[in-house]
Amino acid sequence: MALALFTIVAIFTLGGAVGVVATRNVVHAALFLLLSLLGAAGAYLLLFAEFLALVQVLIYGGAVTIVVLFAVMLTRSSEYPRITDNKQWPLGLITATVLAVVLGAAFWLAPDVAAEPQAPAFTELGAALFTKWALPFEIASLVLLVALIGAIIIARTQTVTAQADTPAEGEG
Amino acid sequence: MPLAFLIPVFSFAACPLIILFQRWLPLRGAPLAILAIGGGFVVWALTTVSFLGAAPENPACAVSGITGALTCHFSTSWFEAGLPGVAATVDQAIHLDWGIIIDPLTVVLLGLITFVALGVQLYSLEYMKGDPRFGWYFAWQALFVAAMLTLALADNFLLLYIAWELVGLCSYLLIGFWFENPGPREAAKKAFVVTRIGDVGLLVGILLLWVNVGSFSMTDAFAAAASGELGSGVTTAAAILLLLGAMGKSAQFPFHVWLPDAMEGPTPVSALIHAATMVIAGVYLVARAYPIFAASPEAMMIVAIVGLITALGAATIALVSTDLKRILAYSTVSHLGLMMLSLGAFGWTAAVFHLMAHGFAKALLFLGAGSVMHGVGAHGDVDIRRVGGLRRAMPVTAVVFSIGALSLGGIPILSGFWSKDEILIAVEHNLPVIFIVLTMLTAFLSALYMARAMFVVFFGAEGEDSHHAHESPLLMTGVMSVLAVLAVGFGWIAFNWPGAFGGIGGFVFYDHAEKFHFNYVLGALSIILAVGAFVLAWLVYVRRSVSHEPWRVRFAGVLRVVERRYYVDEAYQWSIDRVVLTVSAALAFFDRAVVNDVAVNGPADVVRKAGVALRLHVTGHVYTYALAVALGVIGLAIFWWLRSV
Amino acid sequence: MANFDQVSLLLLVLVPLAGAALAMFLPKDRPRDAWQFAIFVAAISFVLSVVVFLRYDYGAGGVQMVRSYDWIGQPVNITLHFGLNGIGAPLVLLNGIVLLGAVLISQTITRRTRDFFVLLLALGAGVFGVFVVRDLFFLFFFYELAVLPMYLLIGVWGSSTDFGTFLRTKEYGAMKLMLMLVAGSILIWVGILALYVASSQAGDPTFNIDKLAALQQDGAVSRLTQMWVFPFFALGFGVLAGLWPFHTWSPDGHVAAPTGVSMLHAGVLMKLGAFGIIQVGMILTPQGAEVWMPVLIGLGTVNVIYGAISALSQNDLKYVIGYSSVSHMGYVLMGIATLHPVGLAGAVLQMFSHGIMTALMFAMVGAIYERAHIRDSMILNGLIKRMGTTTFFFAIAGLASLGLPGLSGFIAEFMVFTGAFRTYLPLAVLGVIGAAITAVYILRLLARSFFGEGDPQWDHLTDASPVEKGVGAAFVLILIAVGVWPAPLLRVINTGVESALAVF
Amino acid sequence: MVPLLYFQLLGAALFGIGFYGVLARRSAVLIVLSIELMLNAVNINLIAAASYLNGTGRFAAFDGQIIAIFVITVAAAEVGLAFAIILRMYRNRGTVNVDEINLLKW
Repeated sequence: MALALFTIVAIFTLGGAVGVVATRNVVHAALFLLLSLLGAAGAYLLLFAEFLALVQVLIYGGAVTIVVLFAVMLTRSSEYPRITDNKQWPLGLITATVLAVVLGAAFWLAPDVAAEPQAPAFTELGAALFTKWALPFEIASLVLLVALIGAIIIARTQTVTAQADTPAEGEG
Repeated sequence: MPLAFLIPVFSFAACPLIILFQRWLPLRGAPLAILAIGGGFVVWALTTVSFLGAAPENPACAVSGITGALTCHFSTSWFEAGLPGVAATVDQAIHLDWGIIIDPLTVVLLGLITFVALGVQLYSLEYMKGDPRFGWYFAWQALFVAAMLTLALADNFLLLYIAWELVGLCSYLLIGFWFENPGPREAAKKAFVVTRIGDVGLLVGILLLWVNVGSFSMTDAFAAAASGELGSGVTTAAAILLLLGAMGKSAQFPFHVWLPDAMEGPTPVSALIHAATMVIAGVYLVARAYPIFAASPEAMMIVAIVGLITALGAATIALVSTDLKRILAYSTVSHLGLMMLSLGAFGWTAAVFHLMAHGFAKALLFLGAGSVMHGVGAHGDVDIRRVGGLRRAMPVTAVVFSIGALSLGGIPILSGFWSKDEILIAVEHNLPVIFIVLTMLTAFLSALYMARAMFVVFFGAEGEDSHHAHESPLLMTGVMSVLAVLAVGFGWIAFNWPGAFGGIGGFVFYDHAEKFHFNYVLGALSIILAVGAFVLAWLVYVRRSVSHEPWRVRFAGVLRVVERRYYVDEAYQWSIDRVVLTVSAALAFFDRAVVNDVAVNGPADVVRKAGVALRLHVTGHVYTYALAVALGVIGLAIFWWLRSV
Repeated sequence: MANFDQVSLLLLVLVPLAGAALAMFLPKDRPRDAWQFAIFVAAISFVLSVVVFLRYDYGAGGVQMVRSYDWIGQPVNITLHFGLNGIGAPLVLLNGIVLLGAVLISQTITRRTRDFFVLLLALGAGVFGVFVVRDLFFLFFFYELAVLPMYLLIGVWGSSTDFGTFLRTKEYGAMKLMLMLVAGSILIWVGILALYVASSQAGDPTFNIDKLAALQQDGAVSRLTQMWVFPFFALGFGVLAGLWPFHTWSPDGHVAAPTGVSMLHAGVLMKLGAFGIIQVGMILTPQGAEVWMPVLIGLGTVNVIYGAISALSQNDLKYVIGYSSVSHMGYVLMGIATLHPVGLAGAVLQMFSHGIMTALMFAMVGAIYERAHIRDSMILNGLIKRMGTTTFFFAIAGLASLGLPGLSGFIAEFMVFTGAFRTYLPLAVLGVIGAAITAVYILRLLARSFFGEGDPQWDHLTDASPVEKGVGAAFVLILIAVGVWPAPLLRVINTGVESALAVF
Repeated sequence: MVPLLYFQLLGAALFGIGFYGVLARRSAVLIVLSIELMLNAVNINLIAAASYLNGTGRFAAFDGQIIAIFVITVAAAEVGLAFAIILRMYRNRGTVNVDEINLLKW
């Protein structure tokens, strides 16, 4: 029974991934990404990591996909429909498969674990988050803050200091 | 006696003084030079007196077993090189010192040099008057005389070599004295280079002797050579190498090309250097190092052959050349050949005697030529065809020149006859018959060209240039007449005069005193040849009754070859232009193109090209970098995996 | 005076170095002051070098005025160890003289004068250092200090000449000189490390020359190591000494360098290489030296003949002197390679005398170039009319270089031939022939450019300035003095030779 | 009963596909999406390993999940910044196509 569920989840995840990578249309790619992320959430459920699945769906499913769609709209340029792969794709395919095979081999050759998946009590997770992992937690918040400000500054439309930003003609 | 080293020192001191204080010295320093050489002459006279008189008691003097002559030896240490505080052995160190040797040969030679140099310098006062570099002329004259005297006095080969080179330098400076025009410049360079080639042989010879004998001193070398300790191979090699040096300086056959060109220099220079003193350095070297030559018969034969070839060849060229100074130059070469021949024929006394006689006579002839030039006003060279019948315009010069010519021609009772006669005796006595025949021919030819020169210039028909000729001033004619007296009277010292003095043979000899004896057959024969030559020349050039046209036509080919000086000059020039310059140009190109561009710039270019090739991987596309990252990761993964397994 | 001996060698290196450092603070816009300050420093170091030379007691010989300052402690133990031996003393004197001469001659440097003198004094300090230091690490340190400023000196103040068929810019000259010398120094560094490793295997790792020599003596350094270490030293130092295949940097460097720099370069820097071969190659790896010496003397003879013949057909005055330096360094290499006391003494004397005569020649050519702005001997003609004194000094230097007796060149060359004759007779004969060829190209040069009939276009030339005349006269006096009375110099060299050859 | 290996292989496959996306896609937007895939692959592996190895004490389950949370945080920040850069790139160069952005070309 669990194996069946696993295969469904695997199909969803990998199918979504292949979709992202293979579609001609950017919007389809974004939607395929959503599909793949939900597949991953399913996998978390199989591993009894319900909170993670929820977080996954909430953040990835919601926020990240929306941002992607925004980006697609803002950078809508004429050649979207004709997106093709760059001329290096055969080499990329080979390298990616070799990489995957190497990773798989590593896992394959690692000593097998016979244990069953167990779910930790949710309370332990909460406690650990604020005791053992308190410092990384604070740093994570800092990362988010920096990313926030950075994104704003970089993507700001040139209203106030238009001259300063564009590179002066001389410097070329 | 020990003060003999002062003779060269006076002139050595005079030279820098003149160079530095030219402007403030009277007559720009000329009297200083003359004073120095005069002092040298006085000291020479004193040395001779004390040498003849109280020499045997002097501790420094002893009768040398090899040369059989009384030799006095004085030396002071100069410097040591190699391991300090060690005796001078071939493997440890060399000890060099300044030493002088006084024996009959030196005394006689010093006399000749100081006397002729004094005469020439007095003569030059008049001849060089008004020359812009008057002071420099006397500076170089003083340096030359000093170097020549040191050469005559040197007791070790190294000091001899040093003086040898300095003499070469002075001849370079004096030949090229008027360096503005190209003629003297090229002649000076040619003289220095050709003698320098000879000096290579000399230096190698000296070093060869040092390697085998262990020291540079001549006495040790002679002892080793005479006692056979040196081994015949080394002795012959050393003798031939020394001969090579002598041939360079005394203008023997392959190296004679520079002497005729040396006439570009002022005439008093030619008189002093290229007649009386410098050119005899080679003969002096062979005479001084005679024990080495005597120890190897092959070397003696080579010396004789070289001497004969030079004498005969130069005599023929002298006969056909038209410029007065060139004739005298070739005659000098020819007479030097005779001296070498006599040395090769064990005629040591004869060679030294002829050296003296020729020195005085040739100096006289050159000064005569100078006075002709001075009188006619042709500063360059004097073409004898254009200058004829000068006896009326320049009576004293004519008389004096003729005496010189007659003496060298071998007319009896003059000094030339006696010394040439001695040589004939030596050659006839010790060398195969072919030598004596060719020597007789040379004697005849030398009489002929001397007569030709004399008659054409002074007694023949008037030439174009001889109209406004005028007699030279008293100073010049005075010096010439003194030399003329010597040219006449000098020969008589050969006889065994009553009293202790046993003729030249008794004083200057090699390992046994030779009493003078007159070989009547040879004497008569040489008189006939000489007088015949003069009569023939008189008929051809003065009376014009016998013409040499038919001979000139029949032997046209031979004549052209002789006129072109056997193409020796052209051969040298060709070898220089074709061989030496092309080789050096090729080498310079090789150096720049191969060693520099290929071997040195080559690696630099390879590095640069590699840099250009490696640069291409920066394509600017993000994905190529991602690919590179991926390959790196895969590589590392595999590498660690292999290490861990 | 005893404590002066202690500190004299340190002072010898410190004075020019401190002078270079202080010169940086001079005002930039007053070249005269920079020049005068440099003269002041050079004069002090000259006096010091003379005092050191005189204080060297040739009776006792060996290494004197020893003083060492510890630098890095136990595991590496590098000490700044000063000591002067018989071979170093005359070269210290040579450097004092040539440095003072070069600074005086550089009166005509107007652009960035201050920086020029900073580099020149640093170079002088480096050369002093190499001659007096007894520690391999610091020998290499001062060697680099002597070589690196050359790049800037030639690159900035040099002169480019277009020879029609090929172009020699100053950058090319500087770059080539620098790269080849640094490549050479890498070889030396490999050698030094090999010795260091050998000494550490033998118990006490050290860079000190005396300790290494002692170690070598009691067999600690195996014959095989010495066999392969010596070529590294010979080639590494040989590049700087102008050894045949690696000589091309020297003529090109000369052509591009300004006068003062090429005086120091040919006068002293090339001697560094030869000194290195003796000090490091022969003393520390004697068995290796014995095996490789035939190769070195062969190359030395090639140097002599090759330099002389290619100088014959050079047109540019500086190229002729450059190739003649290569030829004369050939004599030095031959002298060293004979391993014969007289030959080696001849080599050291040749280093001294060639240093003086080349410096004099470059000074005079510099004077000519300063006025005529051309060095092509085919075009220059009749210089004696306008530049009498310069011609006189150049002629004396030329005659010294062709080995005229009475000048120092002859004594040195003669001793080298004597030594070479004892060991390798045919090569010595080739050397003598090389001397004859030298006479040819020197006289051709004198006849063509100096004694010609005088071309109207050179009538504007003025004779050498009083400073140049002074330096010229001093150098000529030295050449004549050493030529006539070499004993004072040779006494010191003989002790150096004795200690150098004691090992064989 | 699904062994841990399957999840790990799933993660590896997802990572490979994501990586291919980065190498092969021309549009910068899609490259960012592919990076998201790779990050998810990492998460799957993390959580799978954590839950399977929970008892062995070395790697408690919640540790894995907390790290996963941090990965997600970073991913979110990264997406934000990535698209800001892409926006700026679009404004300057008028295209998002990675092929045409090669100012750093040799």
